[in-house]
Amino acid sequence: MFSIPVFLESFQPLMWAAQYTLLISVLGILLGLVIGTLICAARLSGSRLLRGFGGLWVSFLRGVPLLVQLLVFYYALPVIGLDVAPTAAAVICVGVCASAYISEIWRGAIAALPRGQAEAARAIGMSPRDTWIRIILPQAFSMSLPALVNELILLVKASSLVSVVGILEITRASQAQAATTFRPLEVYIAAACIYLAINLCLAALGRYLEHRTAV
Amino acid sequence: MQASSVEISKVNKFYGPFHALKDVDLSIPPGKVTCLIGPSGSGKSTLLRCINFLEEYDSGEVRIDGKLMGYDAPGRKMSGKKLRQMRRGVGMVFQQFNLWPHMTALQNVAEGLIRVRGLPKSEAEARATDALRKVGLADKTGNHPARLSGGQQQRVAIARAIAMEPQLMLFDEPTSALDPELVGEVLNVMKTLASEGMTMVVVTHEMGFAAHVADQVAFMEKGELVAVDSPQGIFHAPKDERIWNFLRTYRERNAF
Amino acid sequence: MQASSVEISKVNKFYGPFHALKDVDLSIPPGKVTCLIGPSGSGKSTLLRCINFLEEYDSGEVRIDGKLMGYDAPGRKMSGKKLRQMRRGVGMVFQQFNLWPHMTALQNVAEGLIRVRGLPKSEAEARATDALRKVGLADKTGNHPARLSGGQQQRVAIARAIAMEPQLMLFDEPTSALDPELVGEVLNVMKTLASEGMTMVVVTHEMGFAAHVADQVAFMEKGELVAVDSPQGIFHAPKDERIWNFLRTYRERNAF
Amino acid sequence: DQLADIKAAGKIVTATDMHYAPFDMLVNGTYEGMTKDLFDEVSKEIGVTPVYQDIPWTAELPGLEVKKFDIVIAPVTITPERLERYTFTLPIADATVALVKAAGSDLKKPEDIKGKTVGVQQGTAQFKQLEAFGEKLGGVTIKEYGTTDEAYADLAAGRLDAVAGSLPNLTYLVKSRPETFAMFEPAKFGEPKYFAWVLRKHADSEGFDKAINDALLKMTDDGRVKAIQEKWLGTYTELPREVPAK
Amino acid sequence: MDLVSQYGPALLRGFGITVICWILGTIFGMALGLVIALIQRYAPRPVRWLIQIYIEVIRGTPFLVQLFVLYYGGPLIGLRLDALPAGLLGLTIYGSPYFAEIFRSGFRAVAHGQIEAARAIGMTEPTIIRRILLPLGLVSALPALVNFSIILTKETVILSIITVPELMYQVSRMSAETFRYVEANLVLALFFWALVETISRLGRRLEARITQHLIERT
Ligand SMILES: Nc1ncnc2c1ncn2[C@@H]1O[C@H](COP(=O)(O)OP(=O)(O)OP(=O)(O)O)[C@@H](O)[C@H]1O
Ligand SMILES: Nc1ncnc2c1ncn2[C@@H]1O[C@H](COP(=O)(O)OP(=O)(O)OP(=O)(O)O)[C@@H](O)[C@H]1O
Ligand SMILES: [Mg+2]
Ligand SMILES: [Mg+2]
Repeated sequence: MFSIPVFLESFQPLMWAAQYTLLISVLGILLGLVIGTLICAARLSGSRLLRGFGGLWVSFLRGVPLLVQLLVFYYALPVIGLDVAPTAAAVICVGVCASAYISEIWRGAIAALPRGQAEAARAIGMSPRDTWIRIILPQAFSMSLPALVNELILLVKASSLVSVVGILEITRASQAQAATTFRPLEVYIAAACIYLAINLCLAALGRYLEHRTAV
Repeated sequence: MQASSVEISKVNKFYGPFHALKDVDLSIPPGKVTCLIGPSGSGKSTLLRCINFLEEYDSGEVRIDGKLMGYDAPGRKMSGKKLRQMRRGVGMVFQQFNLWPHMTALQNVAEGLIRVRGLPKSEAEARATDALRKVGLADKTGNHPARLSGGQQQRVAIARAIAMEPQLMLFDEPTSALDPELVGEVLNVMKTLASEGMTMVVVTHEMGFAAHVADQVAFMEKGELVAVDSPQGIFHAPKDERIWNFLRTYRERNAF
Repeated sequence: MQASSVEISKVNKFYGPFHALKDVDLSIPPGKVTCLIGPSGSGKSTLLRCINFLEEYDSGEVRIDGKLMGYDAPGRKMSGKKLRQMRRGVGMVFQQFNLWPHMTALQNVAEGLIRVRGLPKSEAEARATDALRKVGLADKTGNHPARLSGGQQQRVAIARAIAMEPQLMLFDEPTSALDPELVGEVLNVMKTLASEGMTMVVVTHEMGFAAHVADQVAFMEKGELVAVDSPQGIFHAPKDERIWNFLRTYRERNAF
Repeated sequence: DQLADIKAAGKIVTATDMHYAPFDMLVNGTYEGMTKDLFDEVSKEIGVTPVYQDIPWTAELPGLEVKKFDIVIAPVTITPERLERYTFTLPIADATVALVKAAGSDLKKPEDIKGKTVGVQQGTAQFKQLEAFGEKLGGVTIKEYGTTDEAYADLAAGRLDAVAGSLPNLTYLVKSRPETFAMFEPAKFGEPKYFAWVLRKHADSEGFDKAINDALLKMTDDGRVKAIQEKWLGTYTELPREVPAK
Repeated sequence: MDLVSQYGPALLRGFGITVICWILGTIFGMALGLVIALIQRYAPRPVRWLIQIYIEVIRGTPFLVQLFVLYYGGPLIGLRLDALPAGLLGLTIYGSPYFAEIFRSGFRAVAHGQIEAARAIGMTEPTIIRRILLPLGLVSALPALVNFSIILTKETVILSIITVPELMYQVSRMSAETFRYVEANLVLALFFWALVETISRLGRRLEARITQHLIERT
């Protein structure tokens, strides 16, 4: 039967692991947004080379599971002499992987923007950088917020995979806890509660921004 | 401010198989107002958009102050940086306004001043407020475009362009959504700009406007530039029957 | 076709704190053309949109053929089904056209005939082609809106509305993007419709148009309906100084 | 040479999957268990300090091969196939397959699983033993799980009649949740199997391997192994003094 | 080579099951997601709140836990499902809030005027959804939909914890028996890459069709 005390006791060790989940997620989100934006810009740019690179980036990073990316990055790169600290490896892999998805979300939203929007900026001689930052992205951001929040929430959960490089985050901690108490149901539900708490914050932030940017 | 001149020669433009501009030749003198009239779909907007290279023309040349627009040499497009440099001297008011919906009226106008002209924010906003006041929108500076009426949106678009103080201004039906009173006011603003030495190209369906303000009027039809003449010439002694037909209905209707 | 009449009484509309319509009273007789003129931002579009309930008015009544529009009783909105039923008799041409960008000109016009009138596709397309021909667009039926000029888009919007053969038609500046020649043609189309017994409410800035076509002209300013009169009365013997000022500039400018 | 490097660095970098009670457990964020007690002593014998890392099982062997760690101290059952690829230390615990059932179940001895459904962890030595046992009995349905946790959960959920696993794990399980689970009588069946630690199979590692084995033997002789086993398993099983060949 | 003959058939079978789970999970999840997005758009406020709670709870918690609770916790309250139905049900439920939010995202990008034009001629809401809202909304939503479909392929590996014999299940079995972790991960990566590449191709084809009316952007 479901045991409430076990459920409640599970929180303490999990909370301790939650800080790593948070750390990796927040840094990963920031990195993913930045790289994702750049990749999207590359995919929509006039240069064939950049477009090709962007296409490959997305295709590769969406095609190969994050777990494999992590394993390769952390366990195979040392063979060629590139040794990275676990936290750095985790943030880089999570962020880079998210960038592929984020860039696609941007791309969709930008496709739906009326053409005149960028034209008006170009007509006054605004630089491509400013056009992106001031005109295109704010509108794409507002339109794609629900999908973007989706992606960020997925990223928080995907951060559980970084345990393969030895980082004790929530999922890992819950598995350990489940294996010592032999009560996985209680422990997993406790872990789910912590994820839910983090993700509710993200969702609330998304809702807030949706209201702020609604036109 | 040094007004620009524009030389358009043998410009052709195709949309797929559709021939939208046919060997267009037009010389736009500096500091003057040139009005572009003609039936719907005759290529007026397309020509205007070729001048600031929003539309790439397929052959021929557009020269602003002698400099070839858009190409370094025939067939080789110029770098983005050079293009931007040239566009800074050219303002445009779009037929569909193209206001930025996520910015207020004030921000729409100030944006270019800050990002392109590099003015500090406070000064840019002061200038923007000024431009909006000129078009009668002092009380709507804080509204987003979605909360403005059609005519108000059009005036923001006009303010956005004139605030940049370009040497050459392209207007695509700048008064289509304005009531007569405002048309008068906007006209005055434009007249002042012209007298200060701004070159203007105005696509318009308001013949009265063209007759009063233009230094020269160009008539287009089916992608061809049929005639360029003084307003006097076009409106009172049109050399081409097509112009005559075009004007007749207008004359009939607008008398009341 | 049975023309509709519209009774507007004491209609008020607020956008947040902004009072956009102030106690507007207006009676629109069946089978007649009523023109709505007035400065930009005076509430013309808002009033038009209240008639087909795209904008919910805050107080007062709009009755079409005696039936209250939008509400079952004051404060209680009618069901979607009833609202749709009433809107089927009302056509509208929007100031911003609002064409559907993923459909060709033909599909834009045929869509309503198929989905709302329930016509078979072939018949709907025949009728749509017909409507597009009437506005001079026979050769552009396959173009998507992005590949049409401003005036062509506006004509598609007009064709889309008239193809539905509503008893009441609301036009929001239907000729703003049209050249004089076309304005004449569209006018003729509208005259024919009027003579066939369609009630029309037309927001316009073309005074000549209003003078020639309207049976009655209403003048709005700052959300108020200042005067309703015959065109003769409004244009030649305006009772209010505001109307006089409004018209003066127009008269000056349009003579050439 | 690995041993020299370790001594120079003063530490042994280990990897283990810290959810394998009673060997490796994370209790409120701190590592404890039978492996830890044993390896603490081994390190002391070698004269260095151990560094414990929690690494999911999937990443342990790849990591060992690229020298991210010196040794995998997760208990791994010795099998002939695995011996071909890795070096195993001396056994550290009994890994003979055993059976557990739901507390209220009326099954008694291992042979009772005939015609029943039994869960087991995928790809383990215990799975092979169960498979062989099942064939001998005839008509045992075997369901494989990614980890033993899920098998236990399904036993509790009633989809399984029994779960096979290594004796120490099952003993600990029943000790922790006696109201839900119970051992078969006798619990063990099949051939004796042993848990050991894993090193790279390389000439470099031979000295290190020997140092560990020496330490283990010394600890067996002076009773430390017995004490640790009794602490965690409740009983003492004598272990082979040589690495078994299968 | 030995490995191929020994595990090849099982791996292929696993891959087949993965693909089937993905296809069904995506179709059902997308359909449920669309329904949710539409309810959110049209339903009265209390219903919207309930839907919002559903979205946040399902979206905010790991699939692993949901599946664990459904499969291993279900019997505690008398819900006893087999592995495959439980897996499909789990995938559908898990995917639905994500799909719903992506659709909502797409709807945000549809200009209000275009909906108004349809309302003004008395089009029914279902027709508006089908003819205006969806085609226009898909322009911006499609890449995100493809994104999430791809993410779902990877979530299918979690089905292995409830013993659905999909690819991950077979791979981990192979690696546990042989200790060939590198090869196992390679196989996993290859199969997934093939599946994902197929999905992206399909997505791009669809995108080209949906956006054909748009003129090239920026
Ligand atoms: N959503 C809104 N929020 C706030 N104010 C609004 C909103 N929509 C319109 N307004 C204001 O209401 C007033 C009336 O707008 P309306 O569009 O009816 O004007 P109009 O008479 O049609 O003008 P025009 O001739 O320029 O189209 C304007 O001053 C406008 O700024
Ligand atoms: N992207 C395009 N693809 C195909 N044809 C196009 C495209 N853009 C414009 N056209 C066609 O080119 C012609 C010229 O269009 P343009 O917009 O220049 O007309 P215009 O003179 O400005 O008309 P209006 O007064 O109606 O705005 C039109 O017949 C139009 O259908
Ligand atoms: Mg035009
Ligand atoms: Mg209006």
